[in-house]
Amino acid sequence: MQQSLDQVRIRLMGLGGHGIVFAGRLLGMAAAMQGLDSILTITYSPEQRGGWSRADVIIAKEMVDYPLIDEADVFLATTQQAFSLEFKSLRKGGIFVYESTIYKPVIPNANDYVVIPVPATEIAENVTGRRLMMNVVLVGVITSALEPLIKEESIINAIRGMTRRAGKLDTTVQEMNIKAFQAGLDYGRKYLKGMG
Amino acid sequence: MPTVAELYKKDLDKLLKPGIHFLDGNTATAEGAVTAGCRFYAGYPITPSNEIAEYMSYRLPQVGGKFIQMEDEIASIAAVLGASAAGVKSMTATSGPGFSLMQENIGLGSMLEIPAVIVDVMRAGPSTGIPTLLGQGDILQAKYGSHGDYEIVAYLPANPQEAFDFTIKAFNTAEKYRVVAVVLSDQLVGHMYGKVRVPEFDEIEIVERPKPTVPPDQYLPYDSKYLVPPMAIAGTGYRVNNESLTHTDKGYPTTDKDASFKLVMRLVRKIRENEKEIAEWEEYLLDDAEYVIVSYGSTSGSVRRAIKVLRTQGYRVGLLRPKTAWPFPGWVVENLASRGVQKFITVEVNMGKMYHVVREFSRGVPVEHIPYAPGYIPDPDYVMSNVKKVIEG
Amino acid sequence: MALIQQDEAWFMRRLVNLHKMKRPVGKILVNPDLCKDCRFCIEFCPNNVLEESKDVNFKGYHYPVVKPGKELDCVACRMCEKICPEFAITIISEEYITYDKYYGVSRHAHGG
Amino acid sequence: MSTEVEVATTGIKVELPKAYDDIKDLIRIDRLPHIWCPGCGLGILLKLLARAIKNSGIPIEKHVIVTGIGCTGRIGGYLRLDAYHVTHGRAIPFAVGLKMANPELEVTVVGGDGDILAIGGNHFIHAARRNDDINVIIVNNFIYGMTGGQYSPTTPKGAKTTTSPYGHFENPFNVPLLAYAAGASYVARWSVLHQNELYQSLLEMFRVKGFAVIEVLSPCIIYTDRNAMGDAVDFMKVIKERSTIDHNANLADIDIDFSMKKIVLGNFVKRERPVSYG
Repeated sequence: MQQSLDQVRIRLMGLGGHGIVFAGRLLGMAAAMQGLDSILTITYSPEQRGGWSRADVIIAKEMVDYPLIDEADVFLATTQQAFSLEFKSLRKGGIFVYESTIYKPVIPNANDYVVIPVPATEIAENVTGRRLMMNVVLVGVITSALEPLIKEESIINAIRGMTRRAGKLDTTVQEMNIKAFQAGLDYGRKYLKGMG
Repeated sequence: MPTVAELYKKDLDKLLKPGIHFLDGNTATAEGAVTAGCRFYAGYPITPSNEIAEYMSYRLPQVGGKFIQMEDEIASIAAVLGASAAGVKSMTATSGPGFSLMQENIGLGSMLEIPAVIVDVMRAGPSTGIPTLLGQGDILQAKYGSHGDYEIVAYLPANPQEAFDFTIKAFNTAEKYRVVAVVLSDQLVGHMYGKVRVPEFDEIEIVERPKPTVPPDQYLPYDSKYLVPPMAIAGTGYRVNNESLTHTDKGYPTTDKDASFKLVMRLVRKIRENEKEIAEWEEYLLDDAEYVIVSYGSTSGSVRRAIKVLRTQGYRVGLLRPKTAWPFPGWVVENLASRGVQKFITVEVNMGKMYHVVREFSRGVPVEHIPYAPGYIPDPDYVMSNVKKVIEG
Repeated sequence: MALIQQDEAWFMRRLVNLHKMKRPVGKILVNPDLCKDCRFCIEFCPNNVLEESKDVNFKGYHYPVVKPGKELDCVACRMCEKICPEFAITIISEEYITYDKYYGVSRHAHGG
Repeated sequence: MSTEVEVATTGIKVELPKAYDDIKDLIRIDRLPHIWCPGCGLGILLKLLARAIKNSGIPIEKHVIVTGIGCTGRIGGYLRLDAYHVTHGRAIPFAVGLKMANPELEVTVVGGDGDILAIGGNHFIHAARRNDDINVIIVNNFIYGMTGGQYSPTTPKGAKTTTSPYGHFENPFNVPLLAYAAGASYVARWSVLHQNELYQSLLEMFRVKGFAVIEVLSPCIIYTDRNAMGDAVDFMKVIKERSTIDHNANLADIDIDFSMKKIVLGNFVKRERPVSYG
């Protein structure tokens, strides 16, 4: 099915609590703010706590029609479970991003994919002092891979505009998020440059 | 028609700002309601509509509205009708099982002609079904669920943007015609995040219910001289009997033949005579289509993708997407039928609901249904292969 | 309503001049068309003033009428008016009568 | 104005007797005589309620009556107020909506034992729990009258009804105890015979902030007929002879059983409890 022609499909997956949905919202919102269309669908395992969560983002120049992902162009897995469950959905030639301080995946036919290992937790802790910001670091890495479809400012604007049930993120948290994002972006840019 | 900018001057800074947002369908619905002037919400938790209640409980107090979680769905819709009778735009949100429980009072809303909005985030059924997954099985229930003759309006959003827009429309239609308006969202629309553009406040038009202009002694609550009689608000001195029994113009119960018939006729006519004004639909590649797929809500996205691919393979297919289930744009189907369309194909997540409605208007042109009800929307491959089967016989 | 205040009653008891003492005479107005013959007024009248009519109203119910000879017996306590569920009874108490006159007239009426 | 009304009801023109001059404005005279049976207590309650509303000190246009289905549900239609006759059992939630949307309104629900305690039982206890600031008058006639005499949640054990031809085998609700336990601010029980007390109680109900419940015992010939209790007059006499007024009664002991040996009336509960909304 020809879904890949005019849109980018990103599948983010990890442990509930890894901030997967937040990452998906950042990417989707950034795209929307750039005049693209984007859809984010979220799936959880049945457990209320401790299960996996998955966020599928589709970004399209025109309108996104079929809102679900049958095959991903970009796949992020922050846990071994996520990797085992959904790596099969990554298309050949797709980009695979994983959290390298959490696990080391054994990738079948690794040469068919662009693989980016990211020590995101470490980067987050170094830059912001908070391991939790690991998800935003990974958003940075994914952004670097998608540039110029998604622009750096859009993500920063998305972080600033992000609201939660109880209102906006407070400014210090916003700034920490932005720092983490930029660190991820730098890491990704460097890594991709290194790959040539 | 007044706009949001004129009507809610002091609350403008508390409304969702014009511009681009990235919201889930349920939040978009709730924000649409707040923008439309909804200031009362009563509901009972039910998956997958919970986000609407949760969001309203957070949002309504900010704009001077009130939220209550009632003891069940029946109480919720009753409270919504009560609040609307007191002059406050009100809504509730629920899903299939709760919608079933609300049916009796949808009849009450129709009979007392109290404007109200019900958001039904459809889930898989029957009975408790699959709470976390979608279905599109409530289409006919929305219109025929309550006993007796009445008409409602039902919108079918397909994405968060439409969830926002159609909720505003639902409020406007409900107020304009004094009917219960339903937003038939579904689990996927409710839970997916998408781009929502909020128009400038002076671009959003708001309709308010007709108000009586005559003094109380000349006022008839159900004046059959009007199609939509002006509505007296409780506590404004009109002191009228709002009667759920079949009633006269004055609001007194009656078993009189003429008075009963006149009332029921009016309840139905006010929508039927305005159906062209209310009904909305989208046509996609229909101009030269030989095969028309009728689909709506989140399913229509999958169908649209399938049509794109089928077109590249030389099939002349197009999409008719009703944006209002009720009133159904039957004349569009009729026109297509008389234009020489070969077949209508309905694709929905049920075993054939809108199928029956399309058949009603298809003028002998065959209508085929592609059944699908596993809790998910059919993927484009499924639609394509089945549409091919239908076309090739 | 009472001519004598409640708290004065015991005190007054010996002083009252029964010959001059007045009490109200109620006039019982019944709207027959509203009556449904529940008999509350007849049964709860402390002075047993009312009875069922021989006639019926337009619905076919017997309505209350004053018993012959009891025209002056109503003391305007309004029990019938209060207990009537149908809004059918009004008591008008504009006239007063002395006990002497009541008994006199009463005897006289029987005699005549 | 429309003339259909008279055709639909009686065909005669009725004038309200002089005694009702004070509440003339509150009664829909064009609908009299009302539909209730001979001997029904609802007419008495209607008068008292109209008087209480008139003398409540709250502007008449702020009073709203909400009723459900059943004989009692018709009471709103005879009061010239903003009245809502809604679906069976849903008067309380409808009233909660009205009150929340406009707290200036004085919202009174009038319903029968079936309407409020059976089909609407859940709404009743939850409104009492939240202590919603509405008034509820439960007219208890021990039976479903309008549908022809089926047993209700207050039908005493042993009573014969059309659906308990061998005698009712369930226990009835003790309404004041239920209302108290669920959290009502004000609970009273009177009969339509106790007019002064009931009238004062109605006035008190309008003053109370919070969920106020008055159970009004009322004769129903559908009930008395089936149980060889004579007619409504006999029922009223039983109430007259056997009722005692005890404001401090232990609510657990005030069940009304089939023999009606003991009928305890009174203003049982008046307490301050936080109201659900401002």
